[in-house]
Amino acid sequence: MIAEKLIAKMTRKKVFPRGIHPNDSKSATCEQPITPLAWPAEVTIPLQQHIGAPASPMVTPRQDVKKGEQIAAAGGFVSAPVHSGVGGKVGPLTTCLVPTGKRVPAVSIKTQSVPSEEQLQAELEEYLSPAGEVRPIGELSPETIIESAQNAGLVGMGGATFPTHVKLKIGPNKTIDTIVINGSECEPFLTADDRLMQQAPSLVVRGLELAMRATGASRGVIAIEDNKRKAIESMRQAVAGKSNLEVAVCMTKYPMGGERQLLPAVLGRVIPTGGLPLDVGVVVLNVATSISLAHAVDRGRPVTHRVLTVTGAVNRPGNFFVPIGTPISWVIEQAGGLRKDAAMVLMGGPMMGVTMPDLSIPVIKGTSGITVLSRSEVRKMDQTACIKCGRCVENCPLKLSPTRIAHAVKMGDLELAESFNLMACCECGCCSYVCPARMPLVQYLKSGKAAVLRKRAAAKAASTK
Amino acid sequence: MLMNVSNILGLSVLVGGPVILVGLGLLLAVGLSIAMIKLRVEQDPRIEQVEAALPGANCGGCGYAGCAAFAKAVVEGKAPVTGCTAGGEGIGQAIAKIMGIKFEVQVKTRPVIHCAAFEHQRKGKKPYHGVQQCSEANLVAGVQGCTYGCLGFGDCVASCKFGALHMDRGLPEFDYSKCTSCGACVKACPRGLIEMIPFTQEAMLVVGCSNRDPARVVREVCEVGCLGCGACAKKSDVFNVDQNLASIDYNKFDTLESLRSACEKCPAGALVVFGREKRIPVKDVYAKTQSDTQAEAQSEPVNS
Amino acid sequence: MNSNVSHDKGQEFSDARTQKIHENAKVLEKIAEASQPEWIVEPGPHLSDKSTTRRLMIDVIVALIPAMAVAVWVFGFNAIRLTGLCLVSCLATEYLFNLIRKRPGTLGDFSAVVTAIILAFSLPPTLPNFAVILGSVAAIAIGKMIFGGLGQNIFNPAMVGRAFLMTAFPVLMTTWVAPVDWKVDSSAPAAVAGENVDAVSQATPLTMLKPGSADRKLPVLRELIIGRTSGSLGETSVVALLLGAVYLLARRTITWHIPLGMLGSAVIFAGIAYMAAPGKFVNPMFHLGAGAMIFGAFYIATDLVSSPLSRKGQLIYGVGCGVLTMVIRQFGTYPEGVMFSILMMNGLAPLITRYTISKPLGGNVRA
Amino acid sequence: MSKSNLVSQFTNGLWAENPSLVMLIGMCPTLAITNSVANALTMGMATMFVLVCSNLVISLIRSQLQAHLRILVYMLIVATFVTVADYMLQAYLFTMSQSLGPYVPLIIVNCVILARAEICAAKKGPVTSFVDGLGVGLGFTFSLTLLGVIRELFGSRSILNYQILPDSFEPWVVMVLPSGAFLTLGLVIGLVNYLRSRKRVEA
Amino acid sequence: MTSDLIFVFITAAIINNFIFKYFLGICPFLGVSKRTDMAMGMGFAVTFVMTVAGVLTWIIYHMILVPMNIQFLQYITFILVIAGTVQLVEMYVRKFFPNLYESFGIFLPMITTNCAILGACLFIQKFEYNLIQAAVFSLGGGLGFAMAITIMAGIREELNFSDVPRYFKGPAITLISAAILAMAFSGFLIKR
Repeated sequence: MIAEKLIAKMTRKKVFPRGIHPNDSKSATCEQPITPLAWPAEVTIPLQQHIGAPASPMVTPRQDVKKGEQIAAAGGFVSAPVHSGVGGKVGPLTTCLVPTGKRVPAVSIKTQSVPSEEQLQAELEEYLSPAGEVRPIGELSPETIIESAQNAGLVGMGGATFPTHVKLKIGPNKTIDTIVINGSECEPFLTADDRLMQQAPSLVVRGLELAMRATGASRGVIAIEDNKRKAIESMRQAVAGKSNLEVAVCMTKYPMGGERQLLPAVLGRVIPTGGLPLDVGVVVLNVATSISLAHAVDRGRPVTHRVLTVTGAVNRPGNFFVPIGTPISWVIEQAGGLRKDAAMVLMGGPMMGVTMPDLSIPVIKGTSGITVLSRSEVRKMDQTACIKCGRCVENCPLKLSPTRIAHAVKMGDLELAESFNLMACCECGCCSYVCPARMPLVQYLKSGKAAVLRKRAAAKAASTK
Repeated sequence: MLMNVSNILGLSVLVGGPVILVGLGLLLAVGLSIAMIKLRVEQDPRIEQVEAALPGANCGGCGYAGCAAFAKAVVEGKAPVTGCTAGGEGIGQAIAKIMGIKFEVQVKTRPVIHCAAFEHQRKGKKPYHGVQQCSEANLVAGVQGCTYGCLGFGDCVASCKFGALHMDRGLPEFDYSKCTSCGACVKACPRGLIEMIPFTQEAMLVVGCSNRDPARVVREVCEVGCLGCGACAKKSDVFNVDQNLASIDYNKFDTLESLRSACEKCPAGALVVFGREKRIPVKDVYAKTQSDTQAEAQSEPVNS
Repeated sequence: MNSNVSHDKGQEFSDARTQKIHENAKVLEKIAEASQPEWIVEPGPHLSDKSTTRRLMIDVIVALIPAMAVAVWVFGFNAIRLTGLCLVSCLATEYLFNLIRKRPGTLGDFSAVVTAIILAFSLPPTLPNFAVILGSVAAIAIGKMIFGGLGQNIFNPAMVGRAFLMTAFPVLMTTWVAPVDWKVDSSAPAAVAGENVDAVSQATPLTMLKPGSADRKLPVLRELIIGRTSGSLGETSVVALLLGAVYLLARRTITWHIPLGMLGSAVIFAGIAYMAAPGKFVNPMFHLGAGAMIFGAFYIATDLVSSPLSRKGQLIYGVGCGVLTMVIRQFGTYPEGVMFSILMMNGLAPLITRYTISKPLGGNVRA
Repeated sequence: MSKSNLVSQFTNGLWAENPSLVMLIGMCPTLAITNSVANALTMGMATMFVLVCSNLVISLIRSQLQAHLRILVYMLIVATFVTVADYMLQAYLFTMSQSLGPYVPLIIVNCVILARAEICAAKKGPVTSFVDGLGVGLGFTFSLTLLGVIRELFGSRSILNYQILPDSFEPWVVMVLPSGAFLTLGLVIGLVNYLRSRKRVEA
Repeated sequence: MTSDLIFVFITAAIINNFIFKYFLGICPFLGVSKRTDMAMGMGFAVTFVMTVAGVLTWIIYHMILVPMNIQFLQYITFILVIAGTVQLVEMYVRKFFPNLYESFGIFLPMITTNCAILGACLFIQKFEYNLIQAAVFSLGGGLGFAMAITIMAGIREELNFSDVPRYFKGPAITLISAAILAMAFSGFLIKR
């Protein structure tokens, strides 16, 4: 650990203490340019792809919708509208499973007038290139930017899916001095952000500047892990000559992309437990979110597509430009289909990704990739008793003691677990990764957190009664 | 420590011993008595009495940290005299007597589960690698198709301190003879399927489903799930259908027999009866009573 | 791509606890055959590194091979007799315990093997068979299984076994022999048979330090390093033990915190005493090489289960072991104190863990 | 007070509420002087004597007890009888009294006696209290002797100084040491728990 | 003189630890060792009472009983002094320091019957210590007790996570842990 600090100092790279070094496995897709995905026969667009209230549908069955048309209105301030990425006929209102394990209402659309390959390619090129004529940053008011983001249904596209306009709307007592674009992409296997930074650097910068304008921040930082050399290079060129912007090179380490690790590493600011980046004057945006913000403001383009990586046990791994609502099975089909030894399909990367019980689940705004693990890669469950080796403690990037908390949760002693700071856990999975006893530590911690929240809700309900 | 024998005969022993002893005893007795008066800390004597009346299981069913804490809360008026669910009516009466409150007889509430699908009736189960507990599996998408129904790992069984629960084909079965209505199982279920309902009858009708999805989706994931068709509600106002799910208003609930026509309309089989030896689908109950009456009708002439 | 996924191909599933995995493995087979795949669902993370409990235990066993070789060279057949007896009785005890408690067998994790070898290495070479068996039973039964088995014991099982023997048979446990002289009587059956018929009794280097010791002819440091001195079976050779220790450190099975804390504090303690009164106390390097100091620091105190969780706690724990050992060696009536100090610190480990648990990054959750 | 009640009061102390094995009170003598059977027996008898006498006296004066002074009064009565017992031991069994050392006066603070005074003697009549004292005292003596037998047998090959095990049996010195006392008691309590749970299942 | 006092202290605290050597105070050792904070409270309460009682009884023994030649009353007077002191201290603390009472005073009534206190007083007279030695001895003994019970509480908190056989849960496993700790303590035999 000390050696790592020294190396970081010498190479001027940013690093946070603890954490793990899984094999990044990015070589399969990091050289694959983004390609557009053909429309599927039917898309299912969930109406709750974000944290907050579900959106309410604005379309009726059998209605025709155009590409980019709004199909659901936000259900509140902490919510986001939903738009269609394809044109077609609305099917019956239905529900569909989303990665959290819940069923949410959804709109299914049968695609019509499917575009040709050239049209798709043209659309992608438009997506990757800056708008021709843009209003200078100074002419845009923060309110306009936030409103555009809100109307476009912009949410955090790194996976957290928190509505972006809420994030950018700063309360009266808070000040933001820095915007950090999180391009670290620490999850193994995923390369979508890497490709976006290589292929659309100017859009990333434009999004960053817009976010700075919206929040009044004076400094912009683009944080990239050092295993993405080309992305670092292209971003450096994009910020050249802009004194208030910089590219911060981070050491490759999991979970560099977590806000609680990224900010100490890049800015040396520690987010207080239970707090947000806001509390230390920072807003963190994902690369894809930044690009979408630029599109939302400059073109008025809603979030209807996203770039994601399809990798692992598929025949043609790559990075794809996918309309939201496309079923995973279609995406995998377009990536050459599954290899024979595929055993597990993940939405997201292998560390924090979620297993998919069936492949009809649609791609949502927060889907950064689809990873298919082969039979030999599936983690074995040869669990033994905890031998108190302390590796989870040593590697926890939040300095928790996962084994203690997990034991307390196992015993059903939530108060004890809370006294060990159960609620501070960010579920990054470092503890489970290193555990020689193969304890499903993260799962215990997650269920403990869920139980505590349940208990609190019950207590609140009882007190109001 | 050894005594010299000659000392025993000494004068100081005969006189000094008793004097010292009596003096010391008196001093302490007086001191303590004064202290008793001067340093008295008032405590309601009823707290001790209430605590003595409680079962002392410290089960926490009342929501307080053990019996002593509950006793204090009762005396302070923060907890109801009937708050001890594990002790039952007898204790409630005893506490009420101590507190000088008139005791109102309450209907016994018992836990029931709003899921009636045995393991083989649930569809879309996937091979699940992970901790074999409901609370853990609930956080993983797609352990089974139904996102509302019982997961069947038995967290509720593990939470019961009285051995009143066991798993039967993936569903918990309640043994009301052992159940103390402490409500631990209600808290244990991560999906909130278990509810305490008032048992005005020996056997109660329960909607054995919690799925609020449209009928099409319910059919996809379950063989017996409530479709929200509203057939029952059309027949009887005891039933309500809201968000694709039927519910029963127990204030209006009368007898099983009175709901017969409504229950027989149910196309799904999600209505079940609790309170008999085990959970029985309501249709079987009616079929049985019918055959019983038929059998009786047939046997009667022979007997007479 | 496969390199970062834990998967021991040659691994046999022996115990019942992994039966579930067996089934899952079968399901996986079916998946490959079936056209409609049954996707596995599980909580994240879906990758893990290569270390397993069994691997950690096997690492310790491998690290002890050089010491075993030296033990055979120095003490002859006794080395094999003690190790074999300990192995058989430890494994049998653990097996029986699991049988009685109706728990799945746990021999597959190799922890009982490690306990057996460490116990054997800490016994005097001529200890009679019945005592060896009794010590092994005490180690596994009282030291480990009665606390619930692997990972749940408070004290190091091997040290519990040895402490039991030490208090039960103080005379037998302090009867030492000189190394076997292979040149003279390698052909003689007595030496091969091993029982203390012909064995020459000789005080250990540490016993010689105690007042009233008959022959105060302290061995030179070179002898201590190679290990041809009298003493417990596996503790004599510094070089063999260090060889294994380097392996353990390189494999990251142990970390440097406990050994450094223990050896460092012992050297400083002995050094201060030596500088204060060089006539009364001996050179600190002698204390480092003599007795079970190295063995204890790298193999016993570093026992993962009975040491504190946090690294800071481990450092404190190591320092405690070192200081207590030197207190016993220099002021106590016993010549050696490694076992007592480690047991004592095992008892303190839960408290150390409790008070050295790190605050989360960003401070405690505000109530 | 019926006869069967008295019998149950008596047997209660012997097994179901055995002070040192079940109630886990009066542990100091249970651990300290059970290294030989003779010590254990003497200690058990002495404790029984004090227990019976104090139970009787406290029961007789129970109506006069003041709540805040009662502990003091118990102490006074118990200490008196302990002094008597101590001097009796010194007079008749001098070596034994030497080997028991300060553990005889420590009977004063043996929780068994105070517990019985509080639970039984202060609430019930003299006959019941007497029988209770006898039962609990015998139960205490029994458990002490049981431990004494185990510890002396393994620790010095003998019972009541009469050698049982052959010379080839190496005595386990640990059994007569403090750690042996803790260990034996721990294992015996585990065994008693097991026996009691089996009995409960059968019942 | 100082080294002599240090020796008295270390003997009382570690070598002849009240719990692991003399078995004094086993009842609270088993009863109040479930949680570390409770154990510490009990330990310090015992230390406090033991020091006060040790000094008081020394004074009574040497100033009253010996001159009047009525040593046979020592048990009665000692226990009366201890019981009275404890009860007074308890009432006082309860009245004037309710917070302190919550964390430490609740153990005071149990201390009356803690044999460690009476044992310490008896040992002081048996070893024929002078007043200062008596004070140091009782302080050392009390701290030794506090240390033992706190260590045991740490172990028992850890054992909460363990799958101890049903019949050995609670006191049995505590006693077995104490046995192993007693073995460890036996290593600290220090000749003067």
